[in-house]
Amino acid sequence: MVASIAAVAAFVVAPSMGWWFPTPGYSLSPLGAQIDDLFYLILAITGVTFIGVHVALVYILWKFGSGKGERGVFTHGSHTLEVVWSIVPAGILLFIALYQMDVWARYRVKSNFDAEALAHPIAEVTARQFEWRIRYPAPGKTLQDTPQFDDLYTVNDLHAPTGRPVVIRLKSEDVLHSFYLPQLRVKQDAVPGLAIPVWFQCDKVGEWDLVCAELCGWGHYKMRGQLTAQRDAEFQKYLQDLQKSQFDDGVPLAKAAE
Amino acid sequence: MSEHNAHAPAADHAHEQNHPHVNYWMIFGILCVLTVISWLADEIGNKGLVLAIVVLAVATAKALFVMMYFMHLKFEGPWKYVLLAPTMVLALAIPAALMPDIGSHYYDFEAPQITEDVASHDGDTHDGKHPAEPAVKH
Amino acid sequence: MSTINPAQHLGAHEHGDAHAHGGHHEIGFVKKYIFSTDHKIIGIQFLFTTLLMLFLGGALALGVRWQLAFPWREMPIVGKLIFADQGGAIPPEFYTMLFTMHATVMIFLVIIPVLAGAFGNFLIPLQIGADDMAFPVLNMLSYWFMWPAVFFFVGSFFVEGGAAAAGWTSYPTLSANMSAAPASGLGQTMWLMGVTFVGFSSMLGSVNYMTTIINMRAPGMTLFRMPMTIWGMFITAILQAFALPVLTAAGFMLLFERTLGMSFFTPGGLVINNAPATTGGGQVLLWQHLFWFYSHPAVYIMILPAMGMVSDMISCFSRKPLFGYRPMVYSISAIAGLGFIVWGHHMFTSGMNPALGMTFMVSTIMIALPSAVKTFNWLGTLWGGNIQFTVPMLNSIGFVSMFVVGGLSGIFMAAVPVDIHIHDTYYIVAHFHYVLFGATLFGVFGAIHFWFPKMFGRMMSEKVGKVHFFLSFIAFNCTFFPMHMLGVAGFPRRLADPYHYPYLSHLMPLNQFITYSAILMGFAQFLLVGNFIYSIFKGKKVGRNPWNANSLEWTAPSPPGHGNFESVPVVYRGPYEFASPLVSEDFLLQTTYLPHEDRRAPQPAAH
Amino acid sequence: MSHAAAPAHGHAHAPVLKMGVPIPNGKLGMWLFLGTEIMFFTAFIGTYIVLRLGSKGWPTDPADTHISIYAGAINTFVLITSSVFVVLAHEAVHNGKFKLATNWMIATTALAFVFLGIKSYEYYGKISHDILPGHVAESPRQALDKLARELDDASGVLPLQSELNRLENEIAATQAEKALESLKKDREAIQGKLKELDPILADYRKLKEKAKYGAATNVEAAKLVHDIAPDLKALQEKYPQFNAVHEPHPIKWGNTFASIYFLMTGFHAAHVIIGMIMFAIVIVLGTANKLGAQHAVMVENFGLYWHFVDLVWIFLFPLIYIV
Ligand code: HEA
Ligand code: HEA
Ligand code: CUA
Ligand SMILES: [Cu+2]
Repeated sequence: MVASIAAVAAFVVAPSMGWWFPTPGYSLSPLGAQIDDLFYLILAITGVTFIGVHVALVYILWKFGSGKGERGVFTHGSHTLEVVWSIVPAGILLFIALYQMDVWARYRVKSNFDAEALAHPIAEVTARQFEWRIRYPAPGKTLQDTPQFDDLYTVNDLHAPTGRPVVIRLKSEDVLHSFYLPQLRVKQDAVPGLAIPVWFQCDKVGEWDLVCAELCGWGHYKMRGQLTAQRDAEFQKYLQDLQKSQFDDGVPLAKAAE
Repeated sequence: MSEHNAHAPAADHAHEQNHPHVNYWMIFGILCVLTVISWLADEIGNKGLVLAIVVLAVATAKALFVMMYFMHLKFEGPWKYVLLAPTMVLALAIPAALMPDIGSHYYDFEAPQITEDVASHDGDTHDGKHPAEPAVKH
Repeated sequence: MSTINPAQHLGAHEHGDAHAHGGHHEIGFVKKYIFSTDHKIIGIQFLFTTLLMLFLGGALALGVRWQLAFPWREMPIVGKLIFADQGGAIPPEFYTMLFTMHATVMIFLVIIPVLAGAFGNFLIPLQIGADDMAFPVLNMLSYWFMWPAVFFFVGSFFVEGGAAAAGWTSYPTLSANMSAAPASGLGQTMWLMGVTFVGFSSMLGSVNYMTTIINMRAPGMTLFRMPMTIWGMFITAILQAFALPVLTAAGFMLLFERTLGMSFFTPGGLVINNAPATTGGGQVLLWQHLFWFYSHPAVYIMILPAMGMVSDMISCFSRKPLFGYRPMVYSISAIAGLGFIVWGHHMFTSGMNPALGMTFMVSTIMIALPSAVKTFNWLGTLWGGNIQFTVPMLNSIGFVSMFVVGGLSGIFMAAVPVDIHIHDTYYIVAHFHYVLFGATLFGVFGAIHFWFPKMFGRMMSEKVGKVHFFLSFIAFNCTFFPMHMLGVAGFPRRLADPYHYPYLSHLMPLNQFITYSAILMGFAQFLLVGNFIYSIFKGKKVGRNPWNANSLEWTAPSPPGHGNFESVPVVYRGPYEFASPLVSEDFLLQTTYLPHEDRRAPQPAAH
Repeated sequence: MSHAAAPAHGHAHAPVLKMGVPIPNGKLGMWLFLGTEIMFFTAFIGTYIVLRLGSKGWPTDPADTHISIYAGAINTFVLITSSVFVVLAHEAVHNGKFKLATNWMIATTALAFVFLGIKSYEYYGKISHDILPGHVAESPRQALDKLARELDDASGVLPLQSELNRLENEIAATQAEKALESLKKDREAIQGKLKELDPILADYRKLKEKAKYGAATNVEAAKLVHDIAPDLKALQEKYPQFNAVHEPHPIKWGNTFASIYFLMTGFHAAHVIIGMIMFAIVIVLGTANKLGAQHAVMVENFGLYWHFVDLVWIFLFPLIYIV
């Protein structure tokens, strides 16, 4: 009733209050944009359903709840109506279900990944209580499954080049975590025992949030990282600087974290 | 369910209860033979899938005999289907649904049992496990 | 008690409960009210217990809300007492216990037992015309098995390390490893024991309900003459029977993993909390599959009985037959059936095989179909009725409205790509509070008011009930609707201090608003409890059928005596013959024999 | 099921208008309960199947698993036989031969004991080889570490050593003469004990050292696991206190194997025990001559339960022992 109007109103004002998709309000990645589009599509469908059902509800309550005390209509139902209101939603639902398969396949099915990016992951991200450990291959090399002596390490600080799909290898050392880039609409749990390739593409240079979105213990809330999206050249330079800072005295620090 | 008709006259009794006369010892014999078959299937040296299929088929056959005769399902009304069919479907569905995730792996599975295997498996064969003394007591 | 026994007539008393009848002996207080095997008493015991637990769970929720609105600030009233060393603020590890135990209490000690335990017990024999459950002693046990669970859950707060803190989903390896969190020692073990006990309780209950409903219906009570409540309970019992053992089994596995060193869910080689590498060869996703194999059907366990009760109330207060009785029955069954094959929608981002993800998405979305049928049939029932805005009716309308909101938000999450963004955010929290509180709990509030006269022979105050409804309804929406916005903004759940992330810091005022609403809603519940307790003693006395409803329980005395009915009821029609042209009143009891009615009804028993 | 409302015919007393299925509540309840039991074991068996398939190289060699198909087959036979006995007991109750029924029940219970006996023999085998969840070494390296650990435990030196350390600390800290005296006496006692151990210490340390540091790579460790066995044997022959030390024997996935083995057989055994309690009730009634026709449903239900226990075993036998 009143609540339903308020609900619709809330949706209308929400974006302007910042109660909407995380800043900047649209997705920074093409895939995320598709997710947003889907969201709006479903919002439209469910919005119409919601308003329809509630308008009907309010109208019925107003019309038949008038307290005139007329005897109710003696009917046990209508076969036609049942069929109609089974088929119509079924069609809509089936449409929703099939329409979005494609986005899902692009997001998750490995054979749809960019082959180049999949073959050369930019980094291995290992989650642990309560930090993200990041291992880059040395500049010009390919990331190996097992740590190499010239690998580069950082903590909570993931850098990635913009404008092209990149892949990270996601692992966990202890419990479940979840690799969540809200501005890019990317989320993937880090599962102990599995090495999961995650791809994303960030089109905007900047510093974005890396959130742990799966309860991983008391420090879950502070497991905060950062994604620095930079142009390819800068990214390469970043790796080189990193290498310099980690190996500058000529004595390799085999396993140091920063 | 033709056997159902055979008992229809008995239904008049106050203390009816399906009271079939089964030769339990014959069923027992069949079950024993089946057990021996699955044991033999192993003994002959079958391996892997063939063995699994044979022994599980035998087990299913045994289970059917026990349910039909010992548990008298053969003589019960159609409620048995209503009760058992969903259970069976679910019982098969769980392993089937777990298979793509647990029984096989879409992503790289990095258990130490596998990774260490790669590192240590040069020329070390399994049959050379007990060179000094054969496994005695098991 | 499936034959008509004239001797039953001896048991006819208006308030027969206290009196011995036939050859019965006077039973003592303990036997009668505490270790009772009478389904009505057991039902009422369940009702009291769950109401109590509602307050416990609510208090824990308010703790959660406090932290989210005023992080690290001293808790009012209780802060100094509990967290003296933290300056009265909630420490982060306690926050994780708070929401874990909030959900545990609400789900395992409130919603499931209030539906199946309280109303299932009270209503099943009454509505099918039986004198009691098939196995009264098992029934009593199923109530008393709840108490060890209460003991374990509540007691776990006082053990070293505190209560379980791995979420109500208890995902390993956080829950499997003893050193993964400060509280994953004894507290987590006790949590598992508690869940095992409620599991036993539900399992005993469900076998009992199924047997009773199948085998103890009164003469003439065919399956398609059963009230929707009974259908809801019946399907729920089936869900419990088939899904729960899997959770119990998984619970045992996790328990043994923690205590006996077994390994099912923990892969080897992990370094947890700097402790040496773990041994074993388990797989993490296995638990998630087994857990949700139960817990998704469980969410329907938590709503189908309420749907049934709401259908009864809506039909009764529309003074009109239920629209589409059979489609309603079929759609409940379809929800249950589909409910078994959608569990993977909780695991879309878990690292599940993407092909499974697609399958689960399709099945999940299709579950909206039977829900749609139900929703539209409720509207159809209201249409053309003579609607009476009693408290049960208001709550039932609230149920329908809130269920639609909660269900529609489910569609967003069922869409896998969208779920990638909103999974584990407050969007989910909004969704399930809408269906659990908004739908089920409002349904339960309605049911309490509706069947209260049958339980205690008195009415609850309509005025207070209305105030309670409107206050709760408004506060509820103010509390949980904004959570959708939070979710879209990427506000993760289970976060002790979300403002640690700068991109969330502007959401603090909205959270404070939510918290104020939650407090208001919490206090609104005192109206319910006050009304409830007051009315037990002081409510207006009523006769058998205060609402002019049709189903069998209204033909029994209020409250019904031991054995429920004075004589075995014989049923001639379905429970929704309101406004029937055959009679002049606008209701027609299931037991009224109309000689001219053309139905294949049994003749009235010759006695 | 919706047929039931047919008017009853020809009886003088009240019409029987029984709704539902034509079996007693108790039996219906038992069948429903068995349905839940099927799901319960399905979870275990399903877990076993998928974990096994997902684990590349499950231990199947009897030398690793100490599983004997003979024991399993005999136990299958035992359970099948007991199933026959139960059904005969039910038959006897039905025919009013209560004494006979009691005897069949006693025979069934005896077989249940036999089953548990064989089961415990198998468990004993596993325990004596330390094939227990969490105890199994899964790689040669782990096996050697475990050997070193067990040598330490068996030698009895470590507790003495730590007790000695404790005393030393205390002596250093104590001022009071009297207390010092007795502490010193304690120390002497312990030192004496350690001296007694002296002859074995050298041998044991050598072996332990070898186990701990003898292998640098996995390949060497695998080799050492074989090579060290005779040394251990020799040590054990010389000093019987080392008999508790297990021969190093890495089993890949051994912990999960052991977990699932004990889980499934353990829950099955628990069901056997519950069945035995049920039989005990019947036997007590029978020996007290209280068994009567009114117990027919009860005996039938107990029988159904027992057949279910048998059924579970029928599947566990091939799954655990053969495949
Ligand atoms: C009573 C409890 C209840 C009920 C009934 C439901 C009903 C549904 N739920 Fe919900 N759910 C929960 C309780 C419940 N849920 C809980 C507790 C969780 C979180 C657990 C946790 O993680 O802690 C959860 C989580 C959850 C998730 C996981 C989200 C995540 O973690 O990422 C998903 C995803 O698909 C989901 C979907 C659905 C769907 C599709 C329905 C459907 O059944 C809804 C169907 C109803 C309608 C759709 C409305 C009526 C229909 C119409 C008006 C017709 C027209 C409609 C259209 C044309 C669209 N639920
Ligand atoms: C039936 C289920 C149910 C119900 C009724 C509720 C009711 C409420 N829930 Fe929640 N909730 C869950 C089930 C439920 N919840 C689940 C399953 C989770 C997921 C947990 C997880 O992540 O694992 C959850 C999580 C959850 C969160 C997310 C925590 C997080 O992720 O960090 C929040 C946050 O706001 C919340 C709030 C509330 C509030 C404000 C209420 C209010 O409706 C409560 C209103 C209060 C009362 C009804 C009682 C009144 C009490 C008083 C006034 C105090 C007086 C006290 C005494 C006399 C002792 N709940
Ligand atoms: Cu890591 Cu949450
Ligand atoms: Cu679900």
